[in-house]
Amino acid sequence: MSAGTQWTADEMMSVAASRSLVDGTACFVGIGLPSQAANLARRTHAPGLVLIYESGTLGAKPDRLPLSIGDGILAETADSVITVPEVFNYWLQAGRIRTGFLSGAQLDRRGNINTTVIGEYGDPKVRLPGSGGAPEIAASCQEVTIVMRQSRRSFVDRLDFITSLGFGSGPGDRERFGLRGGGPLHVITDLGVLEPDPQDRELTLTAVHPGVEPEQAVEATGWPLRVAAEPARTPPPTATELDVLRRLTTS
Amino acid sequence: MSAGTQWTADEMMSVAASRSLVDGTACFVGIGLPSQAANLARRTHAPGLVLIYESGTLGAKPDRLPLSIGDGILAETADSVITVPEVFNYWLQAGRIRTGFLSGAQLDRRGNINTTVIGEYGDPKVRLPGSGGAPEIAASCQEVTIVMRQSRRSFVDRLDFITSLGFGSGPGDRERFGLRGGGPLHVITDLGVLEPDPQDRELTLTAVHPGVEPEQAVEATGWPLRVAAEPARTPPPTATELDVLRRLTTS
Amino acid sequence: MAEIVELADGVAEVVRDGDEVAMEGFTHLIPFAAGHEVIRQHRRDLTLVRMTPDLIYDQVIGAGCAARLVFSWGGNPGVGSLHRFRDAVQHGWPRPLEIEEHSHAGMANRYAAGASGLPFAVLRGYRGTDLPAQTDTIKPITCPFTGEELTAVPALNPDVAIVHAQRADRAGNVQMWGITGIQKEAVLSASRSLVTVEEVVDELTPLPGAVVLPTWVVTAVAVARGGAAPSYAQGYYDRDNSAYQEWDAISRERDSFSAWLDGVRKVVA
Amino acid sequence: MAEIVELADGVAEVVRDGDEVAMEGFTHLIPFAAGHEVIRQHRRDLTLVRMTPDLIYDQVIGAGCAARLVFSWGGNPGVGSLHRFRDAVQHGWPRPLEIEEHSHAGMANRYAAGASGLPFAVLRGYRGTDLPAQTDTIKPITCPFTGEELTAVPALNPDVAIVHAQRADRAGNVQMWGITGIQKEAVLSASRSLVTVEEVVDELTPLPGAVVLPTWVVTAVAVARGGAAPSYAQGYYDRDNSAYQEWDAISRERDSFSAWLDGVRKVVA
Repeated sequence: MSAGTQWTADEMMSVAASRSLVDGTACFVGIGLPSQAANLARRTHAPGLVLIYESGTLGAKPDRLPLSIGDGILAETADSVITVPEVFNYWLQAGRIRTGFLSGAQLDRRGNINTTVIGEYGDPKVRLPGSGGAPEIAASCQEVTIVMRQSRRSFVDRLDFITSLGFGSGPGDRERFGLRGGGPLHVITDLGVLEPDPQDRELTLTAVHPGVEPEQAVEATGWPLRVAAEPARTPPPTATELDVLRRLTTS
Repeated sequence: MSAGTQWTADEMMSVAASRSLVDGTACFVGIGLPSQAANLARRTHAPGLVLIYESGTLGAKPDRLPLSIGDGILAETADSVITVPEVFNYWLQAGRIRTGFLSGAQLDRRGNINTTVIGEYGDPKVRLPGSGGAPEIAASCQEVTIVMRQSRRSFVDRLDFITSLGFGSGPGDRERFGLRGGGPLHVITDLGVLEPDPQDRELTLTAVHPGVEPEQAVEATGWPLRVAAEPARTPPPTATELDVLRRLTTS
Repeated sequence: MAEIVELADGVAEVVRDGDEVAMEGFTHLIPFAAGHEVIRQHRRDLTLVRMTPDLIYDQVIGAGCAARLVFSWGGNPGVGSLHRFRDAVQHGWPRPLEIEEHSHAGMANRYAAGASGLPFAVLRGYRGTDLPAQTDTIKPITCPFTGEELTAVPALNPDVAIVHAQRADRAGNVQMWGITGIQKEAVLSASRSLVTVEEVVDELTPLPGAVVLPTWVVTAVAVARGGAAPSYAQGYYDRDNSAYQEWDAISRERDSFSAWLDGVRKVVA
Repeated sequence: MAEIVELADGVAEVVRDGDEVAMEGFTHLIPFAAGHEVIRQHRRDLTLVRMTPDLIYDQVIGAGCAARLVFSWGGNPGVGSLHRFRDAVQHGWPRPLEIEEHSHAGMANRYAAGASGLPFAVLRGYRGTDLPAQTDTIKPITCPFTGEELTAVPALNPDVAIVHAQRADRAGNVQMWGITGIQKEAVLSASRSLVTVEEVVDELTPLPGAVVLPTWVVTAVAVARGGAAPSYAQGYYDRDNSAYQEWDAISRERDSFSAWLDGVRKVVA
């Protein structure tokens, strides 16, 4: 927790991610912070949020935070448990899922993500886990929320590897590659929120969290970060949000 | 029932078809005579026969003759009920099923079958039901048993339409079209049994049922039917076979 | 989220003149009640899609609602021919019926491609048969790895899918079990969907072999008790096999069919 | 028909040096006991196939059994990295590991194509990413109806699939429930298969969500109680989350891993 606040930067990031989810829509959830945010949303403003985990659990309603995407609590509480090919083909690829969450080791200014390798692919400095479901989430969810801690090491000028496409090299690339989802709607960090410029799709700082100055976000970015004329100020977490989140993460 | 026998020609046909099924193998069953034959086999010499109906019932063990391929008794007694795409893709197309039964309005000397149309396709004399599962059964089952009453009208020199491929126009055609199943193993009729010649794949009368002379089969065929040097004589139905078959068909 | 509506309102909402309509149900759970309501609402120029047209489409075709049929097997299962389908194809009565003919495997894969957001599906099928010469939605495709030639068929994405299920909950989640055929794919491939059910219940207790369609992929749910008769609804009622036999006599002649049609049109859903 | 065998005999029967081996199980029902037996039998030069290599392949790779890995996500779920996988890829220890890398959707469709007897599958995927430049089993394919460009991936048809299930009957029919992932496709795509189970029972009572693999598509069934631990078997035991944490420490250094490996090799299955 930073001085003067009653919450951590990660908690603020989870709360902000949670708020971006729309009640009554379907959300493709990965483990970790996305699962925290989605479960927080379902317990606060979005009780009708449909949680879909890539293990094949449609409409899971876990009463605690699942510890993996294949946690038994997901199967036990789901409306339906389907096979892995079905979740990717009939549900994700078909464009039925509104929100996908992504994160990564590296992000560039056009919302492209690297989760594959640091260094050369054939001679890696650090071999990362790889694609998983991310490339197709990036391609096919109606919109993508990227959640990542902001740093010069991770918000980079040039990715070592494009694992999941944001806006490629700019407007028109998603269409050219036949990607039918809308791409990144915003990037929620521990410092603020970045949104793609409607014209050229470059990520722009549009909001900062309480206690954060835009300069801090610029400082933590490996490219010259654009800042909106008047960045908004994220409302602080409410007592309810913090309470629910903490009960989720400590249970 | 013909004079001097204690069974009908159709009963003989069902019994002969039933005997051709091998215990412990899987059989793709259509309604009508194939279902009679398969259920008779399961109650006599092939208790381990696996019945697969195209409705998606794998390993059905009906205690009465099902009245349709989607009869509830099939789902209730199956090892597993799967979707229609799965039965065609994972089970039939993958070549897992040993025996497929086919029948049709017209058959030619190379075991090709018409169930689509009599007359011109665009201006039909008689519009028949069409393909159903037959073309892929013909293509992908390891072997095919054709069961049809023999007549000049149905055993024809030239099909009006090829719905399901036997041996096409002769050796090499199945390979050329990429069909991985072995094609027709035999044609079981109300008069006898026809088998493809190992050289040129032309159907040849290799057996006649009790009380039938080879000439009758030749007479009932719309092409000059080849007759084996010494056609075998089908053993008559046993008392058990007749008893089980009649209990099946009257229940 | 699916709306729970009256059957007549549901059909009026989802089925429009000229639509491509898929009513599915493989022997089991055939949505007859909804089909009759389409007849009562005098829909016109429909493209009917269904693997096994069966009695339900024999009736809709005979009533003159259809301009086109996409199918793979058009018979009265276990009985014989579909006389109204034949009369339309052979004599254009009551109106000409254009057909697009496939195999079961082709149709099943077309629905699966439609449900998957793909423009086409690949299968081993059709090669060596006379169907590709008559149906322009069958094309060769070459495997980019082995060079092997296979067959491609385009996705089905009907305007509307109509299916019958055993039950739904009050939120509109649908549950069906027994032989569930191609119904999930039909609903997921369509732009709109109507599911008729035997009953609406408070909770969908999980059952062996049950398939659930979440409310958010269904447009409307309508209660239609006995809505699959004369086919059957496992756990509710059996197939009325005599009705399939009787249909052979009713449908054989235009007059007897027309009398039947008058009867259906008099019923208020 | 599946034979019911001892685990060591089953592994010896189905897994041979140089084989392509798919051990599947998506978080749930991971066949750890069989994986350890592969290690004990000192298999060599395996091509390992698995969507999520996970601890099980970190162990098999660290033990030096594998020459190649076909995968889509190589991490310790919820914990971090797979250190043995990294050490093999980054430093070639204990031997170099060739990789063939896909996405989850690609791997799932490759198994489905393999189970379907097709040489390839089509999906919307990979386009615009750097993966096609590194993986030669990703190729463009054009829809013959719309002209749209999509992606083709070749079928997976491993020599052997190994999965864990809750139970089998005495005839060797296998039943699993809960999250069943890609296991059915893995078994159906493979030439041979071994299923480890928690128990063999007289009868497989149907259960909601249960998947059945008929005995005639399975090569061998072996009882391995707790055989999915530290993953879980729904209805039998929970996931041992601390073991996943502890693996991070054990696997981080070659020495601590080698000590663990000695322990595994001392056990008699």
